[in-house]
Amino acid sequence: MDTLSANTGRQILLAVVSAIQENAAYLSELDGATGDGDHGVNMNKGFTSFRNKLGDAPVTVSDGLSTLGSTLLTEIGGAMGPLYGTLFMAMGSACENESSITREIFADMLTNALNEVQDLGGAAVGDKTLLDTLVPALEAYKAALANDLSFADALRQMTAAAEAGKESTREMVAKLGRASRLGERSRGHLDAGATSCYLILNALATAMIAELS
Amino acid sequence: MDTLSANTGRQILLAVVSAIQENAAYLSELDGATGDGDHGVNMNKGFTSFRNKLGDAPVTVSDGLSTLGSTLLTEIGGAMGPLYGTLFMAMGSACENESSITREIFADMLTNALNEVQDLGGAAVGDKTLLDTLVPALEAYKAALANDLSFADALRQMTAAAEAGKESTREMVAKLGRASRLGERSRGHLDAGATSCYLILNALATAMIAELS
Amino acid sequence: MQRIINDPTLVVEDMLKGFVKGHPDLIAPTDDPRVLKYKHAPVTGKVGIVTGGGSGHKPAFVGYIGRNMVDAVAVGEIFSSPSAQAFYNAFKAADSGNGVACLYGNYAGDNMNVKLARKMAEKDGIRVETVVANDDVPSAPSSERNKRRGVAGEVLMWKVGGAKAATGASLDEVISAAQKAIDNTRSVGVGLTPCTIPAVGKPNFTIEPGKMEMGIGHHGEPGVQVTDLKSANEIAEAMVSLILPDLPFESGDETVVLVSGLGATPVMELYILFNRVAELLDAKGISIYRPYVGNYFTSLEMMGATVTVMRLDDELKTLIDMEADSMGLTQFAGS
Amino acid sequence: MQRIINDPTLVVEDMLKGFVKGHPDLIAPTDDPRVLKYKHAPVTGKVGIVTGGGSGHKPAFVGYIGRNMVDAVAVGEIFSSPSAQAFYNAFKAADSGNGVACLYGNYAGDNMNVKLARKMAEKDGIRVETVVANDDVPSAPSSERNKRRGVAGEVLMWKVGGAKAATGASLDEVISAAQKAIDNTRSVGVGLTPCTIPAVGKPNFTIEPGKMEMGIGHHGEPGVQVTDLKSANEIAEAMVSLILPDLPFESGDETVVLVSGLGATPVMELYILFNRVAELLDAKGISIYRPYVGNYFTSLEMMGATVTVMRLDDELKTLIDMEADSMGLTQFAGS
Ligand SMILES: Nc1ncnc2c1ncn2[C@@H]1O[C@H](COP(=O)(O)OP(=O)(O)O)[C@@H](O)[C@H]1O
Ligand SMILES: Nc1ncnc2c1ncn2[C@@H]1O[C@H](COP(=O)(O)OP(=O)(O)O)[C@@H](O)[C@H]1O
Ligand SMILES: [Mg+2]
Ligand SMILES: [Mg+2]
Ligand SMILES: [Mg+2]
Ligand SMILES: [Mg+2]
Repeated sequence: MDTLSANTGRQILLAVVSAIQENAAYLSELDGATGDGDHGVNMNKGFTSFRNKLGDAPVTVSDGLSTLGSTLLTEIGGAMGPLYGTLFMAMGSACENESSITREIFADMLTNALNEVQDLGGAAVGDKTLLDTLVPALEAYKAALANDLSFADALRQMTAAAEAGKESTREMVAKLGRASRLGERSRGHLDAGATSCYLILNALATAMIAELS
Repeated sequence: MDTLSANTGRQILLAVVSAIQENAAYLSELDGATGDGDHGVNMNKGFTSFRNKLGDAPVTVSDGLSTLGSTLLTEIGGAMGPLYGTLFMAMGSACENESSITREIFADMLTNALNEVQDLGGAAVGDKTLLDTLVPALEAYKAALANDLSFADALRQMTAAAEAGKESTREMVAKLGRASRLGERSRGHLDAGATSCYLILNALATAMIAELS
Repeated sequence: MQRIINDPTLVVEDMLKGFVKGHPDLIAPTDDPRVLKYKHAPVTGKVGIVTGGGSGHKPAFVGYIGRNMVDAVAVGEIFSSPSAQAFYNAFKAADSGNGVACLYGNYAGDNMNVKLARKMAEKDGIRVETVVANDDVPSAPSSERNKRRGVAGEVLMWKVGGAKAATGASLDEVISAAQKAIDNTRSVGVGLTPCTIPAVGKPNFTIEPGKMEMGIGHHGEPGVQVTDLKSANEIAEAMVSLILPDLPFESGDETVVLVSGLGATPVMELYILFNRVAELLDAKGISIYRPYVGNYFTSLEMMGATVTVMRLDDELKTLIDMEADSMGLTQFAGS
Repeated sequence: MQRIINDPTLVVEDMLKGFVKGHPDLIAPTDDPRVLKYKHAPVTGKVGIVTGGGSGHKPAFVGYIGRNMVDAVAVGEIFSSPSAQAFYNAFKAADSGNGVACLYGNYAGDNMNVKLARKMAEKDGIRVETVVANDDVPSAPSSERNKRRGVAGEVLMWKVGGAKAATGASLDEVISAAQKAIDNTRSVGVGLTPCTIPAVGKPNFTIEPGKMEMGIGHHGEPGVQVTDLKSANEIAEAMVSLILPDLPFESGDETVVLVSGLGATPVMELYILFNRVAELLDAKGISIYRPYVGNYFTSLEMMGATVTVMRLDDELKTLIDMEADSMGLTQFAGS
């Protein structure tokens, strides 16, 4: 009951794609308040392109994540293409050749993703970016493992922390990217990237919990 | 009592200059309603430059008119520079070498001016231009001479007809120049060039009447 | 009025000072502050090329002064013809004794001032012949072509006239080449926003947001139709269908196509417009021998564009291909 | 939004189609629709010059593809970095086996995508070295120069890098010349109106009428000060006094001065601004070896301008003087 078969890639990736597609307008609206209003458009473009590539074939978790990552890298530029591209590629490569994914492997996947994204983008917690979601999510997940919670419960803790992290951006002043133009006026708005990151982690966790065996 | 000494050029030309300088803002305002609002600026620039050239020296009517004309030709471009430049040059050349100006010579001066202006600009009565002032003014002046009115009375008839001509442009639709853009909407506004032409003729006539001997 | 200017009545003076400083290798001032000339003008043995017009149309007119281009330019106030004196001084600055081709646009003020300046030059024994550009199709029906305004087609007239003069041709030959250029050229403009003359301080015509004016002139002269703002492809179609039947251009024709912005339209959009114009010509079997896309003849900060098509023969091709060096048009031979 | 476009999400695609059609002698498409290259690239024996960035800055970036200039460009969405894949494909299109100099501007997205693309290219054995333009003085204090944005100074970096590569120099030599160019270059921008990304449909920042923003970035990044709109002379003074002390430029220096419009400011006004900049440098004993005035690096239809000053040494002079043929910069040798 505490591992995820590598063959569940299709289900899990489709859940992530749907989360972005369904929230595209919402994400653009959030970005519109402090940025240029295209975050949902950018994300939707990349995720939908991946969805089309996926077709009807089954895929491993690792291959699915890697393909999503390389699609984002190839097709959406800006800062989001490389950041989310790197994030998914890093997750995918951390479970390459594994026939099943344990809760420890998933910790490695998240850790690898965070390291690479931080390495590439140079943002830190408090800058009002997707890292304000990702960092507390990973910390909560690792804490859950340290407390020997089940895979599913650890994922639930991760999701809750991701949501809290996303919410924490509301009171932050943006230090990076377009929104930093607004200075104090960026306060009071959720960060678009932090929100998409929460939606992705939440979709991932929900789909994984359903597939645990 | 019915000729004008050629040596009165200074007084007469100064009167014309003042009429333009004092009405510069008004002329621009008129031009603003249907054109680009620069008629007073353009005219003021040329007439003031002539005023500075004139200095304190006396001048003959012919030389004064010719210098004013050449100043306008040299220094203000657009359509007004050549039109008013030609008008004053033509008036000046029609009284060259005359020691005094009779009412007949003045008729020649006006006729010459009208011919050259029409030749150059190609406008006709009814086009909503300065010709709507100049043409009836000359006609009235010639009619007064045919009726053997005095020089002063002929000038008064000319001024009255110039004013009526100017007023007639209010109900016209512009066919030439910038104002033609407005089509029907140019109706209801005095033409700026017709107004400046009236102001010039009026100033000329008033100063001449005062100098008749 | 969001402008980078000093005294609004002195924008032309200030601009000319900067322009002379900005092009020391091409441009020289003359004794007349309203006349600039090519540094090497008058060029010995060459017919002088002169143009002139109101300011606010950068690169026109001074931007086309240069090698194998225009020798001297008379500079007017914003949207206002230069004085007769300025045209006359430009003739003198350009004449090397071989006469002057005055290639200018069909506007009342310019016509009058050139006419007077020619008379002045004739007294000096300078022979001046003129070509009056009238490429703007919507400004009058084809039965009254002599009433049409000159717009961006003037650039091609200068290119052809300048190149012909550079071959050492006679004044008559230069005039006939430039006349042929403009006779084979048709243009149309579309306006999306008005513009503001700095000394006036407010736009002196209006185009409502969401609307466009097809056939507008370079100073906001009225167009043929105000409609809802259409897509670039539809705009291209409307423009091309005003231009092509007028000459008419026909299958097999080789052309120059010049798409110019009116000032504030991003150059990106000019390429979008050009893309469709090229497709439409292609579909009609009309080939583009040489395209020009950019801000070649503007109207202050108006948004909008002009499309110009010129039909070529062998002579025009050779002249269009000639090397040229000016601020507004720099090209290598045959490239 | 008064724009000549079709589908607002496809402006880049439509523009690129028109751009390729508009420059058949200079530009060739590649298999990647987001990469254009010089028609003759890769040039045998020559280091490849690559750049890339978001669209909406015409002539930047594709307008600098050409002879003695840039060999291949990665094209992003409006104001958005090209993908890593596009940079990688541009490297491949430019590399003749002598390596690639990737000369680009300091923006988060570009840094990340270039970094990833370099890794991809290394796997193919293509050597890629980078110079990251950071000429925009107001974007960070001089103690944090590596945080500064690249703006119009990039044009001079490409000119120098492209010319150095054309001499047959090695990759290290090209990189060091381009690095020297940008190290000696300082810029500042002033914004008078905001701009609208077509797919967004409304401006995503504001500059009130009657105000100006000194130090603004090419995408509306915040400046150092919002004030009442000043005269051209005062604007020039403010800009020059931000630039000169930063390098610092000193009496006796020979410079290139580049005044670029941001898109919708009439070119006339750029000369008015340049006129005063030139006077101010002259008063400090700084000479202008070569001026450039025009729309060299724009921001859609923003009003405003950038001023860039580069200090020259003998090598930079020679490289700046070299002939160049591109849509954005065409110049004859030494002229
Ligand atoms: N260096 C960075 N590291 C992590 N996330 C970042 C960084 N810079 C920006 N972001 C994220 O990017 C999001 C905006 O993405 P998007 O709108 O797609 O790109 P753009 O700002 O180019 O329009 C922001 O909400 C922020 O979360
Ligand atoms: N062909 C013409 N003949 C006579 N007057 C003309 C002609 N064209 C225009 N005008 C006059 O010019 C006046 C406008 O002058 P002005 O504002 O100085 O020039 P612009 O129209 O170039 O701004 C009009 O009111 C009209 O009277
Ligand atoms: Mg965004
Ligand atoms: Mg964006
Ligand atoms: Mg007027
Ligand atoms: Mg005017």
